[in-house]
Amino acid sequence: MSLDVDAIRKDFPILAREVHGVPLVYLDSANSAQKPQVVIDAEAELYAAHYANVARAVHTLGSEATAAYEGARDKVARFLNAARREEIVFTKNISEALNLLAYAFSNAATTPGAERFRLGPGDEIVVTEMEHHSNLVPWQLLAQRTGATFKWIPIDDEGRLIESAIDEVITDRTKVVSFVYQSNALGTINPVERLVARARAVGAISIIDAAQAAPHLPLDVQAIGADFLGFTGHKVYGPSGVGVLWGRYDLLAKLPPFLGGGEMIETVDMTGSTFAEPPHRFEAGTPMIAQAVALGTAVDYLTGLGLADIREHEHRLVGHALESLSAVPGVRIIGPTTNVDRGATISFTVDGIHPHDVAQLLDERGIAVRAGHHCARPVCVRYGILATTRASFGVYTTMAEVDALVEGLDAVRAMFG
Amino acid sequence: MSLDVDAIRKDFPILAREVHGVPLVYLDSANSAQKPQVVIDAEAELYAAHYANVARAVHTLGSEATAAYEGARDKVARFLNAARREEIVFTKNISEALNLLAYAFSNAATTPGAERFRLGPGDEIVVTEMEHHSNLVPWQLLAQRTGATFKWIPIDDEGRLIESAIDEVITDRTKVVSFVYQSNALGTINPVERLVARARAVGAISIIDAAQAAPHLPLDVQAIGADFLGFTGHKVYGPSGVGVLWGRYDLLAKLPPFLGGGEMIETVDMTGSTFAEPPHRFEAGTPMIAQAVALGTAVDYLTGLGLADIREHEHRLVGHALESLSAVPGVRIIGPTTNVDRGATISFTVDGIHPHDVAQLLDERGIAVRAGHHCARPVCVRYGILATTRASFGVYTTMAEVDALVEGLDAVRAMFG
Amino acid sequence: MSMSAPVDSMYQEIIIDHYKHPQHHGRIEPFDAEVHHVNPTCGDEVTLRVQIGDGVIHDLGWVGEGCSISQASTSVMSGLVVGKPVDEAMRLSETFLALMQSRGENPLDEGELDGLQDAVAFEGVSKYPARVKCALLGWMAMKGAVAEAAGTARGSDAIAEETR
Amino acid sequence: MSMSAPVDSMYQEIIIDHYKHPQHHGRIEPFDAEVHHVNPTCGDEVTLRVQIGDGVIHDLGWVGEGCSISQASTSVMSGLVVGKPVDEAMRLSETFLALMQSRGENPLDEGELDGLQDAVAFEGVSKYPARVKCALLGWMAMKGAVAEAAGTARGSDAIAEETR
Ligand SMILES: Cc1ncc(COP(=O)(O)O)c(C=O)c1O
Ligand SMILES: Cc1ncc(COP(=O)(O)O)c(C=O)c1O
Repeated sequence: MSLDVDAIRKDFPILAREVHGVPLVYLDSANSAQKPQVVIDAEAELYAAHYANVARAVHTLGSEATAAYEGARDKVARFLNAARREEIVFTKNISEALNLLAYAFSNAATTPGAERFRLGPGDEIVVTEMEHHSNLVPWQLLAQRTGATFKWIPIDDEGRLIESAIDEVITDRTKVVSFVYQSNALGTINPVERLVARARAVGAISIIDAAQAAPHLPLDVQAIGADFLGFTGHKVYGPSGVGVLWGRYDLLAKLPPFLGGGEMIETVDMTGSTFAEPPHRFEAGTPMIAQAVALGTAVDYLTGLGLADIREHEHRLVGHALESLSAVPGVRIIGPTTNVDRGATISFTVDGIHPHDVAQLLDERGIAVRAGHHCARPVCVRYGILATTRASFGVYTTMAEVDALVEGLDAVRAMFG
Repeated sequence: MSLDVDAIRKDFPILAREVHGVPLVYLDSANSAQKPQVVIDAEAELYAAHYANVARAVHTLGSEATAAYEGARDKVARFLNAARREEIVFTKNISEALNLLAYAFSNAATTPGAERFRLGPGDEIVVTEMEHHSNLVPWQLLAQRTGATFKWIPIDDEGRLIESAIDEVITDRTKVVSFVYQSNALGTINPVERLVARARAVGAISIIDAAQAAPHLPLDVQAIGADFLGFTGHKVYGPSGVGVLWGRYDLLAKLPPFLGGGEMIETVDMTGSTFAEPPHRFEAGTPMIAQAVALGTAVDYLTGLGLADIREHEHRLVGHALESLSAVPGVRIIGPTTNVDRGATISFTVDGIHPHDVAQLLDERGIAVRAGHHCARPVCVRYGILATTRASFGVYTTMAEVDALVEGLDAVRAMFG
Repeated sequence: MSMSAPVDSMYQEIIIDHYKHPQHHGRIEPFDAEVHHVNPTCGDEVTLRVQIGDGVIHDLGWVGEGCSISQASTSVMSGLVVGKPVDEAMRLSETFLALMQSRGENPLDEGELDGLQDAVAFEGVSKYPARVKCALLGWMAMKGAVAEAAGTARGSDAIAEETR
Repeated sequence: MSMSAPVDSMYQEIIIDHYKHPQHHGRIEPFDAEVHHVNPTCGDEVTLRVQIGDGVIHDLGWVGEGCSISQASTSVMSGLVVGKPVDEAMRLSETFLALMQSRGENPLDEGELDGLQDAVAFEGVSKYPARVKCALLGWMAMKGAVAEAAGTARGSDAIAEETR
């Protein structure tokens, strides 16, 4: 079965929009995906008929809102094939999820029973050279707080991890390995099993940034075997303002708290407090109620379309795009040029034309792409460039839109010719 | 001018709902307020026509979304009468805002130029005995991380701060004073000027939890003179999933970062990173885009009604409620019994009937109130009770609803009689 | 508004009766095990003792503090299990748990409902997840005490977890 | 789709021309001050030298890297201010800033527009806040260099802040 893209496009009201008098061609889904009407409605309906604060209320609206919120947790647990619903923690985005871990690890220093998560001088934190800043800065700051060493696995000219370096960089001193599943800057899909296996072999905690994987391929956290994994709502066609941290229950149960406040406590005295079990220990304050509910709708929408079919659809788009773009004079693809282990995100440069000019001129033709370092500046540094232009595809992207991009690039080149 | 409550009620779709076959009487606004249609629409319209990620995009949708998001910052700055729009930081709720400060203070230990925020053994953090857990646990955890001493200003039998204790508890060793403007458990409005003046006199940083003040009375951060102040979107008739931290610019400019990630950086290298100016330094990752936009709509809605008129309307409701409730046999009000320096939140116990039973039986009559310790357990401990029932009012609350509550309590007492 | 509760009230007459006149209330002597269970979200608590012999719950006594649901449910549970074989008490406990987790969609067959007797009155509670823990408090304490008395591998700690 | 840009294009002919044939490009000698400004959000940079005497900008030269907007705007700015009194250059800079902050609602009167000459072509940029900083980069560098040369209290550091 393949996707019925025409039908899917009707689910997304914004796709009917015009930009500069021409139809919108939205090729920036890796930055943030558009929202189907069911997701928009899920939030609106909660507010209009079933809204109240969750967990704390015994009244009917409170029970309805709590059932909706906890129901979303069930949906996300199914989406990831988590062993238990309590393994799903709602955050505001994946950046918070990764910071939650980094702060919980440093809080382990003063938390009895959390020895497993303690870091100090001599210990190593390992990432890759292709991380998004959100999976890089939190670990740099953790290294600064604890005195641990910050290391990374380098990438090659094609934008892939140097596999032979994996065993060298991850050593017996490594306590944490955090890496991106699919790179947002390069499109590369990493050898997840190898990285997880190596982390396990040295006794390190493995963490996966699945922000760019979750919208594009089926995820099964039990099969993957990592310790933690996060994704972000707005990239899986869900609302802004909500993300997910999944963690193995036995680890979450020992993990020190991060944010303190309402709902994450067991009991509070002026002289000290004890904390709730997961997931509530990690959900201080009033959560993103309507956003979590709508995220549940979004992941069900994706499951309904079928992640395998989505992957196949996008694989075809990428194949066509790689071929057509390579044929445009002056275009250089930054990242894998073969359609193997790569996702629906293609970065490129155009000789002699700044990425901002490329993106802006494409916008004037209705085509939305991103230009910049894509919050992965070390990747640009690696390839000696300031920025790239990036086109990224989603469930609603058509072959004709890929063609429009290629035509647009011809026009841009003509103007600067 | 007084509020046109009938007209206001039409703005809130959920108020047309029935619960157990009777009209909803929503008296739980202090827990979370209901949403006017304009707020619901603000989110939905952004998604349907102008959505993209903010800050990072050069295309049209990105510009429109950024203008909407930054426009919301302007609206919130006006709502608080902030000196500069850059003083407004969006968070997921006020709990995050308070934790942001507590973590930034401990990060000051390893951040050059942030000496002002450093804490250690011998230094004191002062709160009050009536804090919400979200303004209590973060400071307990900060004390644990830094070795500073955690202290509090006690409350009297009427639920007011013991004013004579202010000068005793806040001393020359006090580095941070964080207190609630209006108590969510007691309804008490604290002597904000005195507390801020005392903090300033000893050179301490003053922080105000205005979660329960923002929906009910005009706030002017320049007049108040504190250093930081936070509030939360869902209590000011805005969406869930968004809150605000306001800080004086000169302090924010020196404050170390909290969450690391996209958009909060100036430049990132594998070997180290530098950070953006406020407010972006404190907004890591993709923000709560649609939620911030709708929060802007919500504060404009409140300003449109007029905070002074809201205060007057609610003052009358509270006067009537205090009088009627005091007349119900067995009802004991926990908190100020006079309608002076108190807000639209009334906690009480009913002799011989557990608060959960009171709340549940009221719910069966359509009346939504809260029962529990209201995330302020030390208040319950102070008064030797396990929990209270709490009724709280908002812009849409009517005198008839207060009467329904009192009638409902008669019925509850009759059942258990 | 009328002064009586709606027909679908969670507060069936039977519940109020048990609350006002709790059965097996008090501290029994002698006893084989005593447990203390707390529901941390609302502070309800119960202290419960059992006396067991030949696989039968000979006696049970409890004291507690909390809402009518937790207190009445403990009273009903006591009346049901005293004098019953431990096996049967455990089966009843499972059945009651299933009823509580049904969110208002009663999943039990007639035989099971008959077995629960007065405890069926708590069906309405299942629609309110926040209150389900109240109704389960006494049952979980009973299970914990029985396990403790039997000195089984599943100690009361493990079972206490379930009442969270 | 046609191959030409829409009529409301940000990329006026004039901008592309200046980008391809930048004015006052290069490092002048002698000079009174040199500044280096970077736009951290997109990496555009410019190094700019001025030579000043009797309150007049006698000469100015620059080199840079970045998008057509930043490079063309620096070129246009150079052509406008070289040979002008510092006062007038500052006034032009204020006028251009106002145009850039107008979000597409041009607030200038005819005299002001005349004064800006080619720089008026950047009006379309004001609709894209993300690009406004590109158009301002060269202007801010010029202000910084002039202040540095004049050795005023407002050092180039303070002015560099504004280009962030
Ligand atoms: C006084 C006070 N402070 C803080 C909070 C925490 O707000 P939030 O849960 O939105 O973070 C609340 C409400 O729950 C409150 O009433
Ligand atoms: C790979 C990757 N990780 C992390 C993030 C951060 O996501 P968010 O901004 O939603 O926290 C992104 C997207 O921006 C991403 O692409």
